Amino acid sequence: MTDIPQIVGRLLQALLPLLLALACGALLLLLLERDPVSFYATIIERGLLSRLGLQESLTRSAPLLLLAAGLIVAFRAGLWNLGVDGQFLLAAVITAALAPGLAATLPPWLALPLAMLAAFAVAALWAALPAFLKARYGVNEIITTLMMTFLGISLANLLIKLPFNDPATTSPQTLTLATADRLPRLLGSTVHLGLVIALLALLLVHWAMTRTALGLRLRILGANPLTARHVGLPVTGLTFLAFGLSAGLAGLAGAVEILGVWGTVRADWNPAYGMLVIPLVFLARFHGGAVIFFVFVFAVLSIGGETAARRADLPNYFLLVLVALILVFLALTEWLSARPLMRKRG
Amino acid sequence: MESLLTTPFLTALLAGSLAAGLPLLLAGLGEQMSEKAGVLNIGLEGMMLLGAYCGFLGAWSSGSLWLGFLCGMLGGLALALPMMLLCVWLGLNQIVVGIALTLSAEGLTALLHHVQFSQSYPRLPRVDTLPLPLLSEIPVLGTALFDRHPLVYLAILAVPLLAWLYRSSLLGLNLQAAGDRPAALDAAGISVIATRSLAVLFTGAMAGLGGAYLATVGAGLFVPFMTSGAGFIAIVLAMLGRGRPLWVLLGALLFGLCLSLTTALQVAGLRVPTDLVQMLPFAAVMLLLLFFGRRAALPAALTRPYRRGER
Amino acid sequence: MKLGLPLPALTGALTGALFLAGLAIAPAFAQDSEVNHIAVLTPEQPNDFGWNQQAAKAARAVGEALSIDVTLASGLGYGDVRPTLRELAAEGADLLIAHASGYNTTAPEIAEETGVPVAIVDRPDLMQPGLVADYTLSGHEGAYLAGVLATQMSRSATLGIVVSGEPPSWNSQSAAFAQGARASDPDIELRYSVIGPAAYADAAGARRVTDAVIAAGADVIFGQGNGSTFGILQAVETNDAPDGGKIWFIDVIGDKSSIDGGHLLSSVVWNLEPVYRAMIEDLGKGTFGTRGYSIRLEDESLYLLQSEHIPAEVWERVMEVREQIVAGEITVEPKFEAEAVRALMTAVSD
Amino acid sequence: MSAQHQGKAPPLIRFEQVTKRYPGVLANDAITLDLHAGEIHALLGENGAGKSTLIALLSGMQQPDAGRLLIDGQAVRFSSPRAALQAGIGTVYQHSALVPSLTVLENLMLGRRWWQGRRQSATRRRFTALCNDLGVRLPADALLSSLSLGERQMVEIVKALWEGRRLLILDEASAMLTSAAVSDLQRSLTRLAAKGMAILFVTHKLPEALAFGDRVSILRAGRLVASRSAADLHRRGAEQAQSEIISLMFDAPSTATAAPAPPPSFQEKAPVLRVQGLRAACGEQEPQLDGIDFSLSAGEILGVAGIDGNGQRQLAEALAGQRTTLAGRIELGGEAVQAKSVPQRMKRGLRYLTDDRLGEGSLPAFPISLNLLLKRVGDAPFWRQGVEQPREIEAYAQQTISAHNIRAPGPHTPLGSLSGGNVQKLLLARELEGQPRVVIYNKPTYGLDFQTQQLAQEAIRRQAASGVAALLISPDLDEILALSHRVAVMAEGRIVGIVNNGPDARQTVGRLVVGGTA
Repeated sequence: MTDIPQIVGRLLQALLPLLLALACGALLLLLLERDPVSFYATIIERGLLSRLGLQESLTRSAPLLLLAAGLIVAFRAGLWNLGVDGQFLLAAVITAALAPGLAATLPPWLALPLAMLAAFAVAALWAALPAFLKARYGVNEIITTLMMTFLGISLANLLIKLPFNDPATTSPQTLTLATADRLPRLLGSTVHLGLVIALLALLLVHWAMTRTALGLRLRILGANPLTARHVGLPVTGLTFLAFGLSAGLAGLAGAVEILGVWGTVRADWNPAYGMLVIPLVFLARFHGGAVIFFVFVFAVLSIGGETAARRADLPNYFLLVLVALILVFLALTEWLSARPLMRKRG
Repeated sequence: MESLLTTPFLTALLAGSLAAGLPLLLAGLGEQMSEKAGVLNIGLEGMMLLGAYCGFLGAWSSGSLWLGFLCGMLGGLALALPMMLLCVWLGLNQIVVGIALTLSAEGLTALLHHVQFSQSYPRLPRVDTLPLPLLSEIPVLGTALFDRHPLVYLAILAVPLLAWLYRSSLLGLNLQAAGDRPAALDAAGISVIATRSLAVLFTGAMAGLGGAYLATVGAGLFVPFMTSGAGFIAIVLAMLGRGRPLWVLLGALLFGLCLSLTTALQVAGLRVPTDLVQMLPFAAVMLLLLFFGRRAALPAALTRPYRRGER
Repeated sequence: MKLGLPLPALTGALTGALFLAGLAIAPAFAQDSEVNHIAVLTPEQPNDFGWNQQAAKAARAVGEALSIDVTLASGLGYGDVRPTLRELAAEGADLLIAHASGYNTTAPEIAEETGVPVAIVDRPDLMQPGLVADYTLSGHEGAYLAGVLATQMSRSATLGIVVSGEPPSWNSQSAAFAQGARASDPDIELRYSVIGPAAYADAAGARRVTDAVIAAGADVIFGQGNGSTFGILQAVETNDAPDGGKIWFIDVIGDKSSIDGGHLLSSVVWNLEPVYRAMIEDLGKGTFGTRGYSIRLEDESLYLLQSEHIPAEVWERVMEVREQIVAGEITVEPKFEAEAVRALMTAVSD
Repeated sequence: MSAQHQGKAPPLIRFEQVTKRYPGVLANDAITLDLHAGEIHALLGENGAGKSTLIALLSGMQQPDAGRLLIDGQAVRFSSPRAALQAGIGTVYQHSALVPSLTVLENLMLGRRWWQGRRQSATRRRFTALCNDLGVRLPADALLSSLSLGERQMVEIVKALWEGRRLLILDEASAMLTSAAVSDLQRSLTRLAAKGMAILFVTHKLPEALAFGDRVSILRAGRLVASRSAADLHRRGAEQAQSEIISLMFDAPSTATAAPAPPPSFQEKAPVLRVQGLRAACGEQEPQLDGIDFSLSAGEILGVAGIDGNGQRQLAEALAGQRTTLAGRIELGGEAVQAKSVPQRMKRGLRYLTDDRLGEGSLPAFPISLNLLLKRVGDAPFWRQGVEQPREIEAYAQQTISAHNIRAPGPHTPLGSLSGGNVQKLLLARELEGQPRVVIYNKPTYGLDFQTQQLAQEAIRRQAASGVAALLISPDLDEILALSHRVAVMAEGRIVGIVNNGPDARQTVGRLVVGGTA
């Protein structure tokens, strides 16, 4: 099942588009009169090889992995939840609002999980409306989840500015969770426990989707809703469940980011991680392991790239172009590798 | 308050609604065509942004607004071309490519702006309007709506034109078939790929034009990320329009009106949180869907690449 | 594996990496009272003729004057800057200037973690001797003068304030502008509008909102924004005042004279050079973190830009008021809340 | 005007040594075939014999790898469907080539160049004329999705005739039609042939081929194995012609030439399924299922006849639990089940073999093993505590594959790569597994090759003999009469009559079918 040539082939399939994208990026760098070799060397050195950078890359991966886990659930169930950014943000705000109070009254082993649970619940609830509209009227969830994102971002800001505002700060933000009360760090590094939670959640989701009855039911729904109806699956229930789990995991991503890193949410903060994770999850073909790889590559790129751009005296915007190139080339190679299969079927 | 209910202020608000709604209208009309043909264009934001950059560059360097519009359309097309190539011809995932194109446009335009304009911030001179005879004489409404740049009239004219195209032309039939049952179109001897390509290119041109309008007539200058999410709003408007251009127009105007309302309330001294007013249009639509929820019928083959011989 | 990459192998590799990371305990940095290297972090590129550019300009000037190294990390956005802060600390910076209110929760935490002193904005309550200093920048004194100037220049007795958001430093200047204007003419009309909740780059929105404010009678616009400021400028340049005359624009923080199209009346300019210089001196003396820094008319860290469009007698009147503020005859209280700002504007009930 | 071309006039179309390969398959192997104007040419072949490929080559969907296509003696190359249309070749595909969201008239306009305009009135005139030619009546301005399957089929033919004025290809055109509609079709086609058109009638129904065709050609495994003129076949008598053709098609001496004997009359026992006053939720464009009463005893086969699209599908779905019951009762073994879910009804022994095998019955991209267990997801021993047991699943699949003679490389093969016949064998195996009490068969043999048809019918008989009650829905009256004890006739969502099978049944049922639609 996992013979050497196959592994080499897969690795090549993942690395080749990266190399091609980097080559295109190198051309662009040359046009901008920068040295591509030192640029890329800095990315690797800073994002992957330096102790500090590696820790940062791993920390950055945590929320992305949880978002990806949520997207895998929805996408495998055929539900295009494009509203993860709104779910993430709203859950982050709720976490930030609740955590300081919980930490003050409860022991940390209870306070932090409770905050996460609340975040999960709030995000899941936020997705209930698109789930209802999808299940009841068949309203396309791409529209509704996108709209809920716009709404969620505005609502999150309102919450920060009005009920959850920390009166001590001049610019609107929630109360801050003390550093000591945040998620514990791993073995004295700056990486927090959220990474372990995220990895476990992603692997669990992958296992559940591929190896359990529930996962198969969701995949049947995703493959063909008519079949789901025919074989008697509770389509409405599954739709709610998939939306709930997907959004809940996105909410957990928000919670982990707040409890592990930020401790607070400021008004108008929106990292929009979802827009980056969505294509990565597609390109990984909803496979947990491949998602881990892509997310980590992206995290290294964003951590190392910031430094590389600074050292090359380039605006960070250059990294956007690089990420776009990688996505396009990944999509292209995926297409090339899927082509023979298409032909056989046709 | 009475002191505020002046003709110039009301005019400015109405004109502001129109100005805010027009880029959404243009991009939304474009998006609607490719959605009709079965291609979900998530790269709309990027096409608008590149259109804004090219449109401004064209108008600024040539001194002609119309040349700017043309450049904006070309800018949008330049991004629609890879979309067509990757998604229509090769059948790659439309969401992945769309997001990638938006990212690349954001990065590229910001980079170019950094290199070119970040020291000088050039701005365009005042834009000439074309008052429509008689109509522009109507108090308030006249100047607000009928004393605008000619592109405004053209954009609004595009609404019945597209409606006619969809309802009464063969091209409209082809587009609908390409989105609903591409195999049927193919069997009838019309190329699905060509039809969808046309739609995607049209989308690119319209989004580019919308962006160009935003940068030239709207702002009179280019700054990075200046579309700030308008593309995604236009996607939602196009989908809610269910294939009818008039609905896109109404949606775009409603949206513009809400933005103007925010301004009006504030200038009037009312203390309404801006976040709340910004939520209004989406909240209204969600409530509408909830209480009058009907199947928001989207083309059956939306986001599905077409390959001959597959069912 | 039927899809994608071999899962166990990857998981193994990742867990390995995790342990490696765990072993790497963040090294403590030795503290050195001599300042050889400072780093400035700004959210956007330092070419906005405003907030980011002024910080970069001041840091460079200080670096040159005191011959110390200056690292400029710009365009970091409003996301997580911990990686950059940690990296700059590890690279040996003796002072990290986190030049955005968005960084003021993060930076003290990293200071604690690495032992490298940081300077933050807008959070005086977080100051720690030797570690965290605050420089809450408010140009309210200058904005008060701008209000005086605007009132003198307005023919319609209506002033406009257009802002791209409602951060505290914007609010205090909006409020002071209104106070200055009211002090010169109690009957002056004030039109206030926010472009959007986070419309820092929304130039088209800025243009549209400014159009409306002008249509509401304003012929002097006090504008505060980042990229969107250029939209305000554009509106000012392409509209006529109700009386057919020119509309004036009063800018904040930076000096846009080099790109003026004939409408830039003035600007409340912030000069951060004295601020940064004081920080470095305090670090050397060991008094860093014991006091906050601000910009004031008194030491020219804050001043009103004198453009050629200001008639001499008007400028004289403004300078009189400046003297009164410096002398303490007039005190301008900063108001940081959006609510307080709105309360000062011409209300509906009027 | 049959078969008068003894090769003198040049053929309208000639296939000359045409070969087409797909990866791993030689779909058409050096086929040489002539099609003449004024002739109905029946093309027979099992599924996978190469019929679809031959049509794809003729209609411009595919291009040959070797060999030539000649029209009027001139070599041509169709690079696209349009090229074929321009050469006058119109095709009615097995899968609908119409757009459901357009009206009939709009569907007919589809395919014209966009600058040509809609020409509404001219189109309408032409439509009426063609309908007259075919002897049918169709609503021009109705949305296609509101038409019955039979009507849609006629629209397909009208559409094919629109430009294909020289050769009309019908791919399994009669598959969805009732026998009355089939004879209408035959009449229409004869009329067209009389006007000088060439018609290629592709089917795997032998009697139809013999009845329709002026010439019958037989494909097997990509090769043309025989081509006989109808006159030649008739000379030898129907019986012999049939057995000869069957042996050509299957390369085996025919054993199934004789029509099956009518079933033994059925002794009424206590009903295992009772339906009373059933009304079910139906869409706006569907027949409204209402007032359904019938009962079914153990071992009984109740045929459901009627023109396709008169509520048969809705009935099956309502019984299976896929549709909400609005009124009435469904009793299974004395227990009311109308409020029970699909799996609950299934556990009580109610099974439903759908006619939409790939659309809802299975997941082509999933492996065979999971498709076999689609209706038992989560059940032991294949799942324990919700966790998949791959060994159990594989073993079960392996065993089912060999027990039901399903031709497949292995349990992990995606179902989509199987032939239609093997898919149906798999679905039959899935539905009949365990202890079924009542099985609803919806078009169990539709679109299958001869051998699988026989196999499916045999399975239905065997099940009935072992005491399983069956509801047999089929548009093929012959099949119903050959298998059922009683026949219910459906029209417009109601059962208009139930007839005991016997010598007079055909006529009575026929009358009910026609009367019901009037």
